[in-house]
Order: sequence, then structure tokens, then C-alpha cells
Amino acid sequence: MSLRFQRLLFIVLTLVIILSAVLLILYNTRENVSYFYTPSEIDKSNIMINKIIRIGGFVENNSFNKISSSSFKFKITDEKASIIVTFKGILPDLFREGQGAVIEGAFIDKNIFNATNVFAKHDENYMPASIKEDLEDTGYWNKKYK
Amino acid sequence: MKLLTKIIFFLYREYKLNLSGVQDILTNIIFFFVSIFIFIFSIGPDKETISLIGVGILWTLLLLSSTLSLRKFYQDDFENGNLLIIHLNGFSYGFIAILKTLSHFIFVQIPFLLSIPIACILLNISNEKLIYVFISFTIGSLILSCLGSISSSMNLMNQRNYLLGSVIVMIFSVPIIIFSVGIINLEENFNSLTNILFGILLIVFAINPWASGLCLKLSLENS
Amino acid sequence: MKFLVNPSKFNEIADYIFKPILILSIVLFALGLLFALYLSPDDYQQGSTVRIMYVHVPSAWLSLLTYAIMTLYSIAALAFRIPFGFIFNTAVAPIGAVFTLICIISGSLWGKPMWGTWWVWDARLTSVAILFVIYLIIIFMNFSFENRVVREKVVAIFILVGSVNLPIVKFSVDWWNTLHQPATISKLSKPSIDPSMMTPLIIMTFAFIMVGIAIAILRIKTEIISRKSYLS
Amino acid sequence: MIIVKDLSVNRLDKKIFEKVNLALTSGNITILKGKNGSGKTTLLKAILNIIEPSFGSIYWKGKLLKKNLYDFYNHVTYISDKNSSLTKLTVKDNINIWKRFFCSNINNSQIEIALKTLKLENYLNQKVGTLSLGETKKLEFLRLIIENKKVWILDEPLSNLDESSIELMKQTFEDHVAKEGSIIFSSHQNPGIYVTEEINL
Repeated sequence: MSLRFQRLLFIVLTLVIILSAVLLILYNTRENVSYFYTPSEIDKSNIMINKIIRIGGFVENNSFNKISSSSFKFKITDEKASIIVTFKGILPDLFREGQGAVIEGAFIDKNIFNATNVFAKHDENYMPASIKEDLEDTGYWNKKYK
Repeated sequence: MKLLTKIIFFLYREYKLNLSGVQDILTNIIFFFVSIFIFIFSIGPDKETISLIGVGILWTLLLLSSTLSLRKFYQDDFENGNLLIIHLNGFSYGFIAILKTLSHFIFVQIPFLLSIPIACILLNISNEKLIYVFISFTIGSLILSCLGSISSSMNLMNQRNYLLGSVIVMIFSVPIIIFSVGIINLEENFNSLTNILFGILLIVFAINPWASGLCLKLSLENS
Repeated sequence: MKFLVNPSKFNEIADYIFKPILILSIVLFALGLLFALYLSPDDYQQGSTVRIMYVHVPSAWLSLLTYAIMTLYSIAALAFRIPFGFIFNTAVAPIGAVFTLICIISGSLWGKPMWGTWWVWDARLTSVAILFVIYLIIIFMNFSFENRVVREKVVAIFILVGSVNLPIVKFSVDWWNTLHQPATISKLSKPSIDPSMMTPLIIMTFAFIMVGIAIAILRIKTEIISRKSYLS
Repeated sequence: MIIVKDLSVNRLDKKIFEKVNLALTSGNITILKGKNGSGKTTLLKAILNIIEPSFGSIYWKGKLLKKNLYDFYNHVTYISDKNSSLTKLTVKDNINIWKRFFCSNINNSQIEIALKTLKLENYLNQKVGTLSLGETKKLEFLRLIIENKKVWILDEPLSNLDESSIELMKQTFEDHVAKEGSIIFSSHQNPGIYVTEEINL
């Protein structure tokens, strides 16, 4: 085997290894490196009480209740399942019904999730406020724009 | 056949070298345990908390203690000209890097792996988790060996800033820590997370001979 | 295109285009700021905070672009023995680091009112932080080797090894659940941003590119002068 | 066997030497002479393909050295000016490691004879770190015997040696040349060794 052929062999070998490794990683990461879980991903029968996790989804319409000036109760949903959340503290600007949010905290019992932090999740749509009103007036407002 | 004997006696040579410097390895392990003690004392006696963050502590300390010995990875052999002699004995630079990584794993990381069960007892990690800890640490320390080879070969000619090598290893080991701590905390995802770690191992393993080999060549050329 | 690989050709072209680029960058910046601060509308959800985007997004793009170009030059320098690649890497790394820093700072200024936090450890933010550290390591490496040849080549190798981070930064929002929103403009389909907001974004991006090029020209020229003793 | 043609080396863009020509056939001893920093070590390393020459080419057995690298390495022993024996191990361990690592076909009695002539037989169980400078140097030369290869490339072999040892080296060189071996070595002093070719850098 000449040196050049050996070198070529090693290059091909390296590329094959890297390619297979990338495929292996991509195939497996999709569901694993999550900053948060969605409500339907949480196994209702096997809830770990007091274990700190993050849940991401939308704030369900008509579920937001103000209990006192700094204490709130709402539902997080991903249209398949929903979770009741209680929170004490200051909500971010973007937080509103129908808007995406990520909450950090723990289940205090089987059904109620006590949030310690609430982050509002913004989507990739940018639109002037005036246009939104126009769209709503004419009925073209796409529900997907949350 | 000749190549195989050469490889075996390369490892024999490494074994002899590490045996004569066994106190270095033991000091590393003592550092590992003393840091565990310090962590336990600084957190307080709450067993729940300790077992909650135990795996994270274990990983951080493994990373720190294995970066401690990084400077010795190639430095000794480089300075006394042995690297050159090994190369002249028919090993290409990349192959030297692979063998050195292997010997670092065998003689430096495996003693750590063997001391993990004791560390688990100290940190209150349950027996069922021990197997997950062990698997993730085996793959993880192989990755650390490869990264260590890359960073220490890069810093062979670096006379001013030794810490840079450790920083390089640490910044590239962030994903390893994310996934391997995930393995232990999310047992239901064991398979896919192990596959991811294995994939990372394959990538660094494939990059290692090229990057380290090139750096070794550079350093020998300009020493 | 020879001026992209040849120092003396680069000097010629750079002298020729430096002033136009400087003027262009000032004009574009003024125009961009005018659009971004006064002429563009408020967002329907974010209100005025959306204007941070006009700094955040261009700097984020440019931090990635700079690294990508550095990777290309490293390959050129190592594989095809083009020494200009080393000059480029040494000169441009701090620019990339500054863009990344601007991106991180403006991002967290936006995140506090919008998300409700300065910083979270999701995949996008973590990988950008790693990118920043990689830039810093490149800069420090440029200071810590005695031997110039070794330094240049080791830095180039390190840039190549660190380039695995680039796709992670870019695609982290698509591959994983992150708090950070997915890309607005990279899609082939119609971007989900209104034209009235797109214009200032594009102007600002070009302004940033021009400023980047202007600084890069200055730095590369200094680098070439400092090596004049051996560049023929 | 080795032919060096018009070799020039620049390092850090400084010219180190220019247009060196050299031919080494079996049974030859070549000496490289020159002041400190004249590039003796650099030339030796360039011949070993560790440093890439800027211009010129090196041939081994009629082929370009680069294409025939590992065959060349199978026939060459290089001894640098550094002490490459492992200082933490004993002399005996060092010899054992070398013997096996280089797949040497030398048997123990030959090594014992060599040890005796080098006057190292009393230090077998001592650690190399405790030996004196000249003794470690002599231990290095033991590698020449162990590796048992045709071409010897030696960097400053005569420094730190006393007169009787230099005499010994002379003898060894002559023996090696008589066995059709060839030697190239560098020196800054006049060694008084019979050489067939002299190159001044």
C-alpha cells in the first residue's frame, strides 16, 4: 500500500465515522435535548411530585384568573392536554392568553403545578400593531399567529 | 505482526512509565475524593440535596481532575525527544495520538472509573443508578481522553498560558455533561442518550488523530 | 478575486475601496437607525421592544458569518498553504467576538421584558455562549505562543475543530425545544415578518456588514504591515 | 543511499542554509561542521523528514524520501542531543523497553558486551536520573547497538564525552562502517575521527 492510498483510506474512514456519528446523534436528539416538556409529554400516571421541571405550551384561552395582585392561576395547553398552574410573582410583558409560555416549577400534587418562574415564549412572527387590527377587522386574522 | 508487537510494547512502555509515576495518579484520585468531601461539607448534611446534585458534582470533579493531568499528556515525551523516536520507529503522528489517547484512558481514567462506586456511596447515589453512572462515565471519559489529546497537543509549544488547554477541554465537554447527566436523571431515555454520547465519542475519536497529529507534527517541526 | 488571497493585491484593493465603504457604512447606519427608531411601526405584541431586534439579529448573523469565513480561510491556509488565511484569522477574530458580545447583550436586554429573564440555558443561548468563549480562546491563543508559525497553524486547527459549534448554533432552534424563537427569515417561503419591519432589518444588516468590513480592512492592513519583514 | 539535492530551509522566514548537496552511500561517514546556529540539527531533521525543506529534494534508494518514508525509517537510527531515556526507570528497564519496542534481533550477550565496553554494567539497577551526564549519553549510544540499523544519524554525539569514550566512539564508528553501514553526524569541534566527507554549513 502506498502512503497516498493509505492516506486516502484514512480520510474516507474518518468521513464515514463522522457521518454515521452525526446521523446517530441527529436521529436520537430530536426528543431529548428539550429545554422544556409539552403538557402532553408529561405522563399523568407517573408524576414526580416536587421534582423541578419545565413545561412549555400556550396559555389556554379563558383560563387566566387573577387571585390577588401578584398571584395567578392559569392553564398551559398544547391542544392535546392541559395543566393547571399557579404562580406568585411578576409576569413578563408578553404573557397573555393564547401566547406561548415556558414555566419552571414542580407539581405540588397530581393536578396542580406550582410555577416558580414564568417565561413568555415569543414566536417568529413580527407584525405592526396597526396591521393586526386591520386583519382582525377584515376577518383575515390567522389563528396560528397566536 | 511487527506492528502489533510494536503497539503492545508501546503500551508496555506506557505502563512502566505510569507505574513509576503511580503517585501522580494516586494524587489525582485523592484530589477527586478530597473535593467530594469539600462539596459535601459545603452543602451541608442534607442527604436529599446531596443525592439530588450528586451526579453533577461527580461529573464536574471528574472533568477537573482529569484536566489536572493534561499537561503531562505529551509534554514529557515531547521534551525528552521520545515522541520523535516513536515516530521514527514507524508510527505516523495520528497513530501516536490514538495510542497515547488509549494509554491515557487505560492508565489515568480507569483508576477514576474504579473509584466511582466509592464516590457514589459518599454522595448517596442509589445502587440502581450506579450502572447508568458507570456507563455514562466510561463513554464520557473516553471522550475526555480524546479532547485532552487534542488540547494538550495544541498547547505543546504554548509557553505562557498553560490554563488554555484546560479551558479548551472544558468548553468542548459542555455537551457531554448535558447528555451524560441526562442519562442518569432520565432513565427512560437511557438508550437514545447513550447513543448520542456514543455519537459524540465517534466524532471526537475521528477528529483526534487528524487534529492531534497535525499539532504534534507542527510542534516537532518547530521545536 | 485574487485580492482575497494575496496580501499585496489586498492592500491595493483595500486602499481603493476603504473610503467608499466607510461613507456607505455611515450613511447606512444613519438611515438604518432612522428607520429602526422612528419610521418602523411597533410590534403588535412586543411594542417598542421590537426595535432591539434591529441590532440583535444583524450582529447574530454576522457573528456566525465571521466564524464561517474564518473556517473557510483556515481550510485554505492549512490545505492550500495560503498564508493570507492566517492573517485574516488573526485580524478578524476580535471583530467576531465583539459581534457575538453585542448579540448576547442586546438579546438579554430584549429577554428581560419579553421572556421575563435575562438569561436561560436553552440550546440556542448556550451554544451562542460557547461560540463567544471559542472566539475568546482564539484571541488568547494569538497571544500565548512564542513561535509564530506554530501559533498560526494551531489557531487554524482550533478554528476548524470549533466549527462543529456553527451548525449547532444555527439549527438548535429547529432541532430542539428552546425558549428562543425559531428563525424568521431563513425559510425559503415568505418570511413571517412584515415588510415595514423587514426594511430596517435589512438596512441595519448591511450597515453592520459595512462596519465589519471597514474594521476588518483596517485590522488586516495592520497585520500585513506587522509582517512586512517576510511577506514578499 | 541518501542523496540530498539543493536543499534549502527557511524557518520563521529566515534563511537557515541554502543549496546543501550531500550523498551518503554505504560505508561512508559524513560530518557536518559549523558554528552554533548554523543549522546542523535542522539539516539532520530535514533529512529525517521532520522539517519540511523550502526547496530541494531528498532521495532514499533512488525514490523520493516522502514516498518511501517508512522504509527509510526502518533503516535509520536517530540520536538527538536530548536525553531520550526514561529518567524514572532503571537502566535495565530502559534497555528492555527499547529492545522490544524496536523489535530488535540482538541477543542479551551482545548487549552485555556493549554494556561492558561502555562501562555501564554496574549501573543496571540504578535509575537513569541518578546517572551522570556522560553516562546517560553513553546509554543513548546503546540504542545504536540495540536498533541495529544501517544508517546512523547523530546530533552532536561527542559533546559531554571524555577522551576514552571518544576513542570508544571512534572504534564503534569504524566497526559500523566496516559492516557497510553509513553514518552522518554533526559536531562543532574537530573530533579526529576519520571521515569520508565533510560539509561545512
